[in-house]
Amino acid sequence: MMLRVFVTLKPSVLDPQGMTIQKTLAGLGYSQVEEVRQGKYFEIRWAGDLSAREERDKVETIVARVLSNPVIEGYRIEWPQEIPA
Amino acid sequence: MMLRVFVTLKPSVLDPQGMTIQKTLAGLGYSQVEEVRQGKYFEIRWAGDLSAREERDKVETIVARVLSNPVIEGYRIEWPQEIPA
Amino acid sequence: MKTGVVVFPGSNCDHDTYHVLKHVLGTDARFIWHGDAHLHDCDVIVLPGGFSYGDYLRTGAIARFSPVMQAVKEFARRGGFVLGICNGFQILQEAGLLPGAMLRNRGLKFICRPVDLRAERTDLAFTRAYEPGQVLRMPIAHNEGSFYVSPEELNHLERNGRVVLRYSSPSGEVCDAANPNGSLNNIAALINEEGNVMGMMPHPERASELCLGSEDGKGIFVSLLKAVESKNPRIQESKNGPRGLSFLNS
Amino acid sequence: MIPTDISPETISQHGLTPEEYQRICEILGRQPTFTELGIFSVMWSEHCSYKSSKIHLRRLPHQGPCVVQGPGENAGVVDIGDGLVAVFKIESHNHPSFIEPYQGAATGVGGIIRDIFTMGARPIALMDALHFGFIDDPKNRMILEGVVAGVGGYGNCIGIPTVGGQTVFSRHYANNPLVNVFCLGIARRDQIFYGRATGVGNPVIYVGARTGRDGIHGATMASEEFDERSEEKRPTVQVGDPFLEKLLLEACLEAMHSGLVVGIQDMGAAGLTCSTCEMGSRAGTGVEIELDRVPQREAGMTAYEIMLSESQERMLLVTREENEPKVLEIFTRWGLDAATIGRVTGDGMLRVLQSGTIVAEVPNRPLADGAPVYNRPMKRPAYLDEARAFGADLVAPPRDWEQAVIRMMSSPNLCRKRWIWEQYDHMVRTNTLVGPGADASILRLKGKERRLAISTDCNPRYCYLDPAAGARAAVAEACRNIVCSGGTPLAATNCLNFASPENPETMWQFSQTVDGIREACQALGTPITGGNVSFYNETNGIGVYPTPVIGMVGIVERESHITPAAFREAGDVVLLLGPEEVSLAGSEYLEVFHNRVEGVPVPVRLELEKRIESFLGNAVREGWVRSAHDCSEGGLLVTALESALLAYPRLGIELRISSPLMPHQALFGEGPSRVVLSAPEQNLQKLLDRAREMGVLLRPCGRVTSLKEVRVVYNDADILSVQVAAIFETWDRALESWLQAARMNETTDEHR
Ligand SMILES: Nc1ncnc2c1ncn2[C@@H]1O[C@H](COP(=O)(O)OP(=O)(O)O)[C@@H](O)[C@H]1O
Ligand SMILES: [Mg+2]
Repeated sequence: MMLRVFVTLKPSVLDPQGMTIQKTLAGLGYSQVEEVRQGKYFEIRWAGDLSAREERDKVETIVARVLSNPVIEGYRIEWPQEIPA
Repeated sequence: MMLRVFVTLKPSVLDPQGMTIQKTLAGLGYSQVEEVRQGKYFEIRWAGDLSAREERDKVETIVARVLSNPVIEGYRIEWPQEIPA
Repeated sequence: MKTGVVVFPGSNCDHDTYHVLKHVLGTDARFIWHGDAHLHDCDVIVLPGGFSYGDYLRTGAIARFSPVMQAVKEFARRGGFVLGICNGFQILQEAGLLPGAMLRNRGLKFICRPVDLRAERTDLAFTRAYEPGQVLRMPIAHNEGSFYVSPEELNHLERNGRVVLRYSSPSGEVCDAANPNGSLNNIAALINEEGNVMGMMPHPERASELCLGSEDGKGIFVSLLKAVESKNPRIQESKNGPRGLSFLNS
Repeated sequence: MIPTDISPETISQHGLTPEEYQRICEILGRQPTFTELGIFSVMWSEHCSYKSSKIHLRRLPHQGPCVVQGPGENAGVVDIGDGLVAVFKIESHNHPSFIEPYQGAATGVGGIIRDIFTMGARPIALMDALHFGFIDDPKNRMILEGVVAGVGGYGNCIGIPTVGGQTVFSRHYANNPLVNVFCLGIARRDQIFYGRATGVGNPVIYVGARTGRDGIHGATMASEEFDERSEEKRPTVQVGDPFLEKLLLEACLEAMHSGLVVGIQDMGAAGLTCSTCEMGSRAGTGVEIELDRVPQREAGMTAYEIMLSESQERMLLVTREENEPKVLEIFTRWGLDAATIGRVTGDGMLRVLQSGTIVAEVPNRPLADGAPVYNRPMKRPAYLDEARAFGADLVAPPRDWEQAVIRMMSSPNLCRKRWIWEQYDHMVRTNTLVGPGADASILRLKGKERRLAISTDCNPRYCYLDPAAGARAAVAEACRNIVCSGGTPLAATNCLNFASPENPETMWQFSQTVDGIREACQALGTPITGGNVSFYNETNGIGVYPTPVIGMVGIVERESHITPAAFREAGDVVLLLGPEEVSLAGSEYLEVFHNRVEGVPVPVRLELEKRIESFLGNAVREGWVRSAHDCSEGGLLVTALESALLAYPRLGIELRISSPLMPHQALFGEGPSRVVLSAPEQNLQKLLDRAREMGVLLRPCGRVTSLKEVRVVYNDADILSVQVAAIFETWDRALESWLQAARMNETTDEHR
């Protein structure tokens, strides 16, 4: 099964990359771009059965502890469609 | 309006970061993790009206020309819910 | 001979390259601001290393939109010599002047150390100072230097002799152990089809004076000097650099 | 201005004592507003006010013929001839690096770089002195990896080479890593800038990054011990933007060199508050600012937040009215935010307005310099007697010498730190003549004959066992490193990392340390031009070793004086310079083999040190020696081996030692003022004669060989014969292997 994970900087944490991209796009004439925030995106192929709560807890642990840095980042997990959130 | 953009390495391109994460996780005992691919995720605050086709074309141009490199990357744009894909 | 070093916001090997062109080789060197739309009659344009725009987004991705890059493209199209070093190479790739892209080093770390390189092409305007098969020692300093192109393109590049330098052992053996970053076929430098645009990840400007440990990189600049002279024997008068950049010479 | 009622709880949350609060009320003649309370709390924090250390720091010698600017400004300045000055300083970023290692270290680098270019100097080199807990603990491993990536991430991107440093591992730094960064810059002597808001009516301009809510209370955080609740302070983490700082650096230097700047200061700890009141205080003026004009990243920030924000990459400068447009033009051209946010006034007040109302009005002088000065109680630590009583001589010699050598050379403290410095661009700007891995790093100044040598040093074990002697040893070692490399020491900066000053034992250590630095600097002729104090490096009552990191700057007169630590020619004689006396007390050997940090290390005799350095300097400059390597941690055998390993794979070494000591005492024992030299046979007599004349001990102790083998003959018995390659491999890869092993362990411990 395929999981998707989004890791983003917490809202008050500075995102120099996003800001630089926004400035560049504005410079290229795209003034509609008011703000850009850059995050990470992971696609994970998971061999276990994600309908089991335990399995989902494991994913949560991995994302919280390995894929993201809790000091400055938050995350969101997108489960496969068949799994309830 | 908020747009979401995913930029991922093309399937044929090696992803050393994803591979390292997969190995680390396997080392930690998470053998369910068969593959990890790491990409980029952008949240863009767009001031224009995305129901207009032209506006959406502009977004497409930005994503194709600036946010991703066609030599190695593909992308996907997630429009705000009210906008048809 | 007039040489130009392009200064992007975040370029940081600009002074080093300028120093070699001006003080080691004695050319009429100048800085060219990224916002300039023309190249001040330079015979050679160098895109130096560094972190243009912080290397945010992707290495070289934002620099390619600078006004000066239009001029560089035009200059290259007319046959002018363009050398991209490290970040300069990445900018040339993003700008479509050289093929492929640089992925993150396979060790996922920035690497700064001298490496050995085997010269594959010594018949080019950039490399005539070297002997065929000569092994050169120059430093690398990058986080994204793993050269990638599609398999078809790689084939094409190899068949057409577009690889100029490869990471090798000190004796010139091209092997995986000598590959610092995971580049396909150990590729460290490439030439375009016309032979006037070269990109290289190693830093020749850091290996052009003996007191820095190696003079092996100087051959790149010396070759270019000769190439320009044979193309255009008239020695040009030196002029002052563009206004407002003199403080960069400190 | 509405006086707010401020509860005792609010006062203590701001890290202020009731007495300090009383003093604030006296200064103001009324109760402070909430914003004013915040302003006082950051300025009067230990980090900014030096309230516990000031009384001691006065004892440091800061005068000398070369000193242009001593302590009190953003960085020290010394004359290096040719109309140039060297501007340098060292700073700590310990607490932030524990909370978020990458960003903590990165912003530490950014901060010290700003301190240097604030003075009008172009930064040319960085060095980092890092102290970690042992990396078999996953937390320490992650801190190490994060810190190193952070130092590199910032320094590499901004394009200033990190040319050296030091890395120390000890269990005393678990939970309290120390991240000290030294920066060196060069300016013209007639173009030095100061953080002074002179000229009533002059505009005050804010340049650089926009202000966000990050780092609020960073300065007070660095002034408190850690406990479990530290986690809650995490949202204040600052993120560095090296790209922006690169632009800021270029733009500021351009503005300064165009004659447009009257005074300038970076916004570091305590941000806008600190820069405004310090610039006013130094100039004896007032500063009035309007917060609505401050470029802001987030909406709805309060006056309190704007004044206390520690957003990075910001500077405050004062210009003349007529130059204001030119200044703004320069920053705009570099793509930076710049805004005139106020004026210099004549009334000595820091006045802050928001939406037309005054939200803070505080006299600059007492705010910046009037923090209470504490003469905190001191007490000789209880641990000392026990720790020093140890009879180190009783420790048994190793049974297997080959294994012993391998174990020493691969210990975290002695192994090669290549894994760290390969992640740093140590060559950019092409001035690095000698980079990481040497005794001192050497930088050329293009177009000038002179070169600069720099070194950072401290042996915290010695400091723990005797703070004053340890501090003397640190200064002496820093000087010796410069001399070994071919230079003459000139002046120094220091970063004093200690536990809580509220503990009388810590204060005793601190006071002793200052005395030690003073004595050594006086004896060796190297004034202290500035530095930094970091207290509260303590978690749950466990503090760091007293760690005074010394950053030394010296001059190398000629290229030919540069002398490597590596052996160069087979057949050369290996010599040991310096006193006989060594001990295993406080040695690396004792810790590696017995896990003990005990005993009384041999103290450095400063008069002798001076003579040895003078002999050494002479021998090096005359070209009589081919290599010189300071003999410190690990003792004679480790030092001699390093000289061979640095020449790998060309050379080997044969050591012949005769001594009444047991072999491990002689070979791994540590003592001060010692150097391993190599010299061609024909220079031997000259060297020995000169040594005798100068009253220093110099003994031949072996030979450089072409055999690629290490052989040690001790009192005529062969005790070791091993391939250099075998030692090289472990020494070169040990750090990587430790990290690898640590990762494997985590698998089993943490996650099962
Ligand atoms: N250990 C020290 N020895 C000598 N001077 C010191 C020491 N620590 C701090 N100082 C001096 O005190 C002044 C204020 O410290 P500083 O670290 O610059 O504050 P900030 O963090 O605001 O830059 C500086 O001039 C500095 O050189
Ligand atoms: Mg300062």
